[in-house]
Amino acid sequence: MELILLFFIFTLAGFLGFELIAKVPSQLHTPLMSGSNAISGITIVGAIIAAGADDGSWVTTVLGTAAVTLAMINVVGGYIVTDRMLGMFKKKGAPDSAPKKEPAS
Amino acid sequence: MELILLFFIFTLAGFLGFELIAKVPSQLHTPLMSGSNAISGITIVGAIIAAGADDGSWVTTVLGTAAVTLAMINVVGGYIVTDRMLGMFKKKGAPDSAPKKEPAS
Amino acid sequence: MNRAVLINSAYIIASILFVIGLKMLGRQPTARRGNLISAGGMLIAVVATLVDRHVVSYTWITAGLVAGTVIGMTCARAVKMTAMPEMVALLNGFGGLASLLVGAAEFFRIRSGEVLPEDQAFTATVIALTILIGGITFTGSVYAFCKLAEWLPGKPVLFRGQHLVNGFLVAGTVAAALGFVVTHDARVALTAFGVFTGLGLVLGWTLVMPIGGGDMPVVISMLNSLSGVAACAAGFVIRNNVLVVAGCLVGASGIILTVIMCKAMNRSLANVLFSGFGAVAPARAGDTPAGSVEGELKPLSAEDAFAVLEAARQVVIIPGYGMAVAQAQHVVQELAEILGQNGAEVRFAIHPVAGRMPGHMNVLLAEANVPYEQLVEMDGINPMMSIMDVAIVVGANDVVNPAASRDKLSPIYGMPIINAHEARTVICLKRGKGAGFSGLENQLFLLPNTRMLYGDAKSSLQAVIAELKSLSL
Amino acid sequence: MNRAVLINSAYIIASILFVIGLKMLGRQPTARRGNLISAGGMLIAVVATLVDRHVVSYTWITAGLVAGTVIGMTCARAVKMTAMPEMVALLNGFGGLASLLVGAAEFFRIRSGEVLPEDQAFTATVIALTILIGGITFTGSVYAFCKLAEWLPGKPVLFRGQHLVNGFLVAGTVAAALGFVVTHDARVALTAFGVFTGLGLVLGWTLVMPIGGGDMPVVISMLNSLSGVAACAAGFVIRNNVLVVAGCLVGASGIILTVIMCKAMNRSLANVLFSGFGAVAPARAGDTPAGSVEGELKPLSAEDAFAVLEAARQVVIIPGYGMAVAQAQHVVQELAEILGQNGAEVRFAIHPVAGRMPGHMNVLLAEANVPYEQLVEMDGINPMMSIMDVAIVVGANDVVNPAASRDKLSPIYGMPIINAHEARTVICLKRGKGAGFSGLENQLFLLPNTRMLYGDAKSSLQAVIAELKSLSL
Ligand SMILES: NC(=O)c1ccc[n+]([C@@H]2O[C@H](COP(=O)([O-])OP(=O)(O)OC[C@H]3O[C@@H](n4cnc5c(N)ncnc54)[C@H](OP(=O)(O)O)[C@@H]3O)[C@@H](O)[C@H]2O)c1
Ligand SMILES: NC(=O)c1ccc[n+]([C@@H]2O[C@H](COP(=O)([O-])OP(=O)(O)OC[C@H]3O[C@@H](n4cnc5c(N)ncnc54)[C@H](OP(=O)(O)O)[C@@H]3O)[C@@H](O)[C@H]2O)c1
Repeated sequence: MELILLFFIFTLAGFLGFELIAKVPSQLHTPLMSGSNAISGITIVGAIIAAGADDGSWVTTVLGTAAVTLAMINVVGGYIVTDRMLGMFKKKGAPDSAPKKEPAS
Repeated sequence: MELILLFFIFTLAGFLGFELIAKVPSQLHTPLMSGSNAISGITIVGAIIAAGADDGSWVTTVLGTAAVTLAMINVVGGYIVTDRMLGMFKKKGAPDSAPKKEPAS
Repeated sequence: MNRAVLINSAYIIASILFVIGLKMLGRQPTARRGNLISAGGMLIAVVATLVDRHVVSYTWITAGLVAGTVIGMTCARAVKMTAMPEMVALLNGFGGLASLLVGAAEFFRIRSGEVLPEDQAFTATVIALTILIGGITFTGSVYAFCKLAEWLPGKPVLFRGQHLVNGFLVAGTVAAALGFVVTHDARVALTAFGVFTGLGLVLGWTLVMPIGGGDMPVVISMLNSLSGVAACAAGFVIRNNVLVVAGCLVGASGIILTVIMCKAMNRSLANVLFSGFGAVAPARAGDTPAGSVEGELKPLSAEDAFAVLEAARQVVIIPGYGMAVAQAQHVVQELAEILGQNGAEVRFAIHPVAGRMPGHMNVLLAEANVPYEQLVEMDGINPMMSIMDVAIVVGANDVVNPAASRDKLSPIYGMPIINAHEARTVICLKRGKGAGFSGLENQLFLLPNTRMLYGDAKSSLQAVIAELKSLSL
Repeated sequence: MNRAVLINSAYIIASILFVIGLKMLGRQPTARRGNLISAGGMLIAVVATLVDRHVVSYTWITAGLVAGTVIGMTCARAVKMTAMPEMVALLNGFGGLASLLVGAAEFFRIRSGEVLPEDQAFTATVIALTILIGGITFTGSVYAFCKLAEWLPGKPVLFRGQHLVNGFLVAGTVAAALGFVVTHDARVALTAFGVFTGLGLVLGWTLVMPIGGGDMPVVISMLNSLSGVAACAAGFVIRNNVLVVAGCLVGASGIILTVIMCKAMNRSLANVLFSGFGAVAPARAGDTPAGSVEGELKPLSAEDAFAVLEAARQVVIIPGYGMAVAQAQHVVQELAEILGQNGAEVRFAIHPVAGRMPGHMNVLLAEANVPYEQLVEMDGINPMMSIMDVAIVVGANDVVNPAASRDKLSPIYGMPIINAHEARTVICLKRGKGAGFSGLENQLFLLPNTRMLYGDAKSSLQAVIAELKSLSL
């Protein structure tokens, strides 16, 4: 039963993913890619469970620890890189709708 | 655990519902309302289970049977009404994008 | 186990079909197919449930299914196109009642059985929610049906202390539901169950009472969303995933649709539900408040109307609620055809909230076989309005009221309108001095270039057509 | 049970934050906040996992978390803005490898443990999928990284029978994975496991080989989607809902994003992945095929350019990949400022696929402090192009190639372009006769009103600026 519900969740999340990304302006493609890449670092959850498993052997601990490290690099690096990119856009004057602060020189 | 996954499903379906309905042209509001009303007749599933339950009493059977009848009216009526409404729009010439068949008199 | 997997796979497929169907319903070219797809999902869900291992006796189920199908089909086929909104309300009410009954059946099943469910408090909570929401949906929808079908007066029913009474009702319901959840005594539970079921049913009625007939489409959309929530709650009661998914989909999309509909009228949902909008209309329409309109009403006879129309090259017809009241759609279509044969270009300008339900005018004109190409949306017609020789306003009022764009104090200020006043000549068809849905005076009728053609829209138009025909013969 | 409820509630909240974050990331004004919200979701998920009852030893976890944080932070802070795409590729590769390791760890845990999982075949299948997809993501991303960082040549690597080799690799991988799923022999399982892990890693490499460096952003987006799928598969391995949701969200949205990116270049995904686009470029660029362009290249000196610019009132600067190569963004900004002081109105026209990643030009110009208001999108600038006195094309080629809109045989036919050729005078900066990414000749350079300013964009512009400065002093 649990498995079936997981499949249910899978299906709904898939549709949701499709619906969420529509009409994204092109200059946001790269940040969006990078931001969703950071989300895919969610595998860190699996890595932690593998590394700390109560019934694991040294093999699983080694593999798990490596996975934790790599996933953490992905997560931390991904979010920071995305934030830096988006910061670039924001810094000069505000975007479209927001009031423009910098004089157009 | 099962319950938690149901909540998960609930959350995702909610978001999906929000995302799906956006920018609907006004003349479709009524058919959309009627069509989603037909979907809410899904309670027929619960009604069937209640009416046919193996551990039910005569009370549950009566209540269940009434529920099956009412839900079925909702489902059948809802889909047919929606179809009739949408048929109205289609009958004369095709909509916006599709080729127009009727001469504009 | 194997059968459970099969059933649940079917449920997943049904859910996918609902999602796709709902998405397709939102776009004109795919809408009809979307409805069929969602119906297919429903069929799959029903069939899958029938093979459920817990379902043992089929006699009653079959009886219910057959009865429901026959009744549903008969009603849906017989109902007139113009009575669609009340039909949807009624069907929605049935759905809510069905959810209520499912909740009640589960309550009695648990009561009579030996085994208590795992999470007793949780199950009690969702049962209470199912019954409450189902009950409110049921009586609320029935009330809306009665108003729309004119079995009850459409005007908001307001009385002193109404909010107080509703407040007490809500408090009582919540208290009974809480008691139901926490008690361990079977007798107390039964009493509480009875109390909140009853109060919930009453609540549905009293909450819809102060809302005017014209706002019923919004109310129905709201109740539709609620019936989804009720189904969803029922899903938690019997731990059924497809109920949760489909119910929640309807609940969420219904809310969004309701908000969209309110926006088209430039009102908030709270304003629609609680303001008693339209109750004071007759009083306001009669007297002459500050910022009132000036000018005089210039009546027009059918012969004069004929003269004006005979010479017109560009004609726009703006239908409103009055056309629905007079059932004048067929005459309007005839007029358009004759004018077309006479060399004029005729368009129909459709305001998104003309009439009393979204798409009301579209449905009526479609019924009268007006070609789709002649229908122009508000945003399409407004830029062309100044080149129109004649605008014929057939029982529309609020949707052509210039106050909406000019007068900041007007309650409909901000609602986009069809700029009929920009046409060279405006002919307004109405029966008398009746106000529109919002109860406001309309300056359009007093403008120098406006002429009033009094009388029931249908008979007035028939007179004009008779004149036109006598000419062409 | 209580702890499980807590953890799973946290997972639900994390999923909600991911959904909201992803939604907000798609709109400019909310993008940055969206990223923070999604990071908050990740934090919640990680903390919730740490209190999981199955997690007993924290030493190694802490070590991993700290190491990962330090490395991730250092790299992300240190990397230059222009090296972002390769950084994303590398991070994505790490994510894929992490999923692979999670799958492997679970495999060894089951192997060493007594209890077999309920659905053995299912578990084996998802383990195989996790490892395969994770492996392909890893090596594919690393290869993309190497190409973008120019550790490997950017040109597509094509050889005879490449498709055959890939076919064999795929067949071998599938066979090994199938064996792994059906076998009951622990030794066979181990061998199969080793084989498909290895082959999966090789596959990632060979599949990306035939794709040119310029298409790497699309490939990275594709691999990003795959890393989501890998995480999702890992979620099925360990039956974890937040992994399934977040992974699937990334998988689905990644695919959509990839398709959107392909569309902006007017190519299909299959064309990007399998065509070896750009491999034949140098050959084609040199010779003169049928339908070739006619006219002559008219070189221009820096002094002449100065004269033209000095008199211009309306100037548009069209940056392209060449500006990134020359790192000329700062000089370009300086030029714009000087021209502005000289009384000209200067705009930057940004084509959606100028450069080698979406938003490439935006990022570079932002780095050089070009005010946001001066950036105009393609659709905004094209209608104004005919009033432009001068269009300065800084290392752009394909995105200003009129063949895209005129020549039906051109491989980039249908790609919308910036209509630089409509400006009164066009000054093109490039080093020589090099072709653009698509390898096509560009008729723009041969038009009567076009002048070529040869040389590295940065030094050419510095020369022009020196001239302008000498005047204003
Ligand atoms: N469409 C929706 O979804 C929806 C939903 C809720 C509320 N509303 C509201 O409803 C209003 C719709 O505006 P509307 O312009 O269509 O209608 P309206 O403002 O309600 O005006 C209808 C007009 O028709 C006239 N009329 C009634 N019966 C007639 C007959 N038999 N022959 C000729 N004239 C007749 C009335 O004047 P006499 O009495 O003098 O004849 C009245 O002035 C808007 O305020 C809108 O916000 C719409
Ligand atoms: N943005 C994306 O996401 C993306 C992704 C994948 C592919 N693409 C593709 O990339 C292309 C982008 O077009 P584009 O117009 O920006 O660039 P392009 O077509 O690649 O042309 C670049 C031009 O810059 C010149 N150049 C190179 N280095 C230079 C330097 N140091 N100084 C001066 N000029 C230099 C080159 O000519 P010389 O060699 O003669 O100097 C070349 O003509 C499109 O075809 C697009 O489809 C874009």
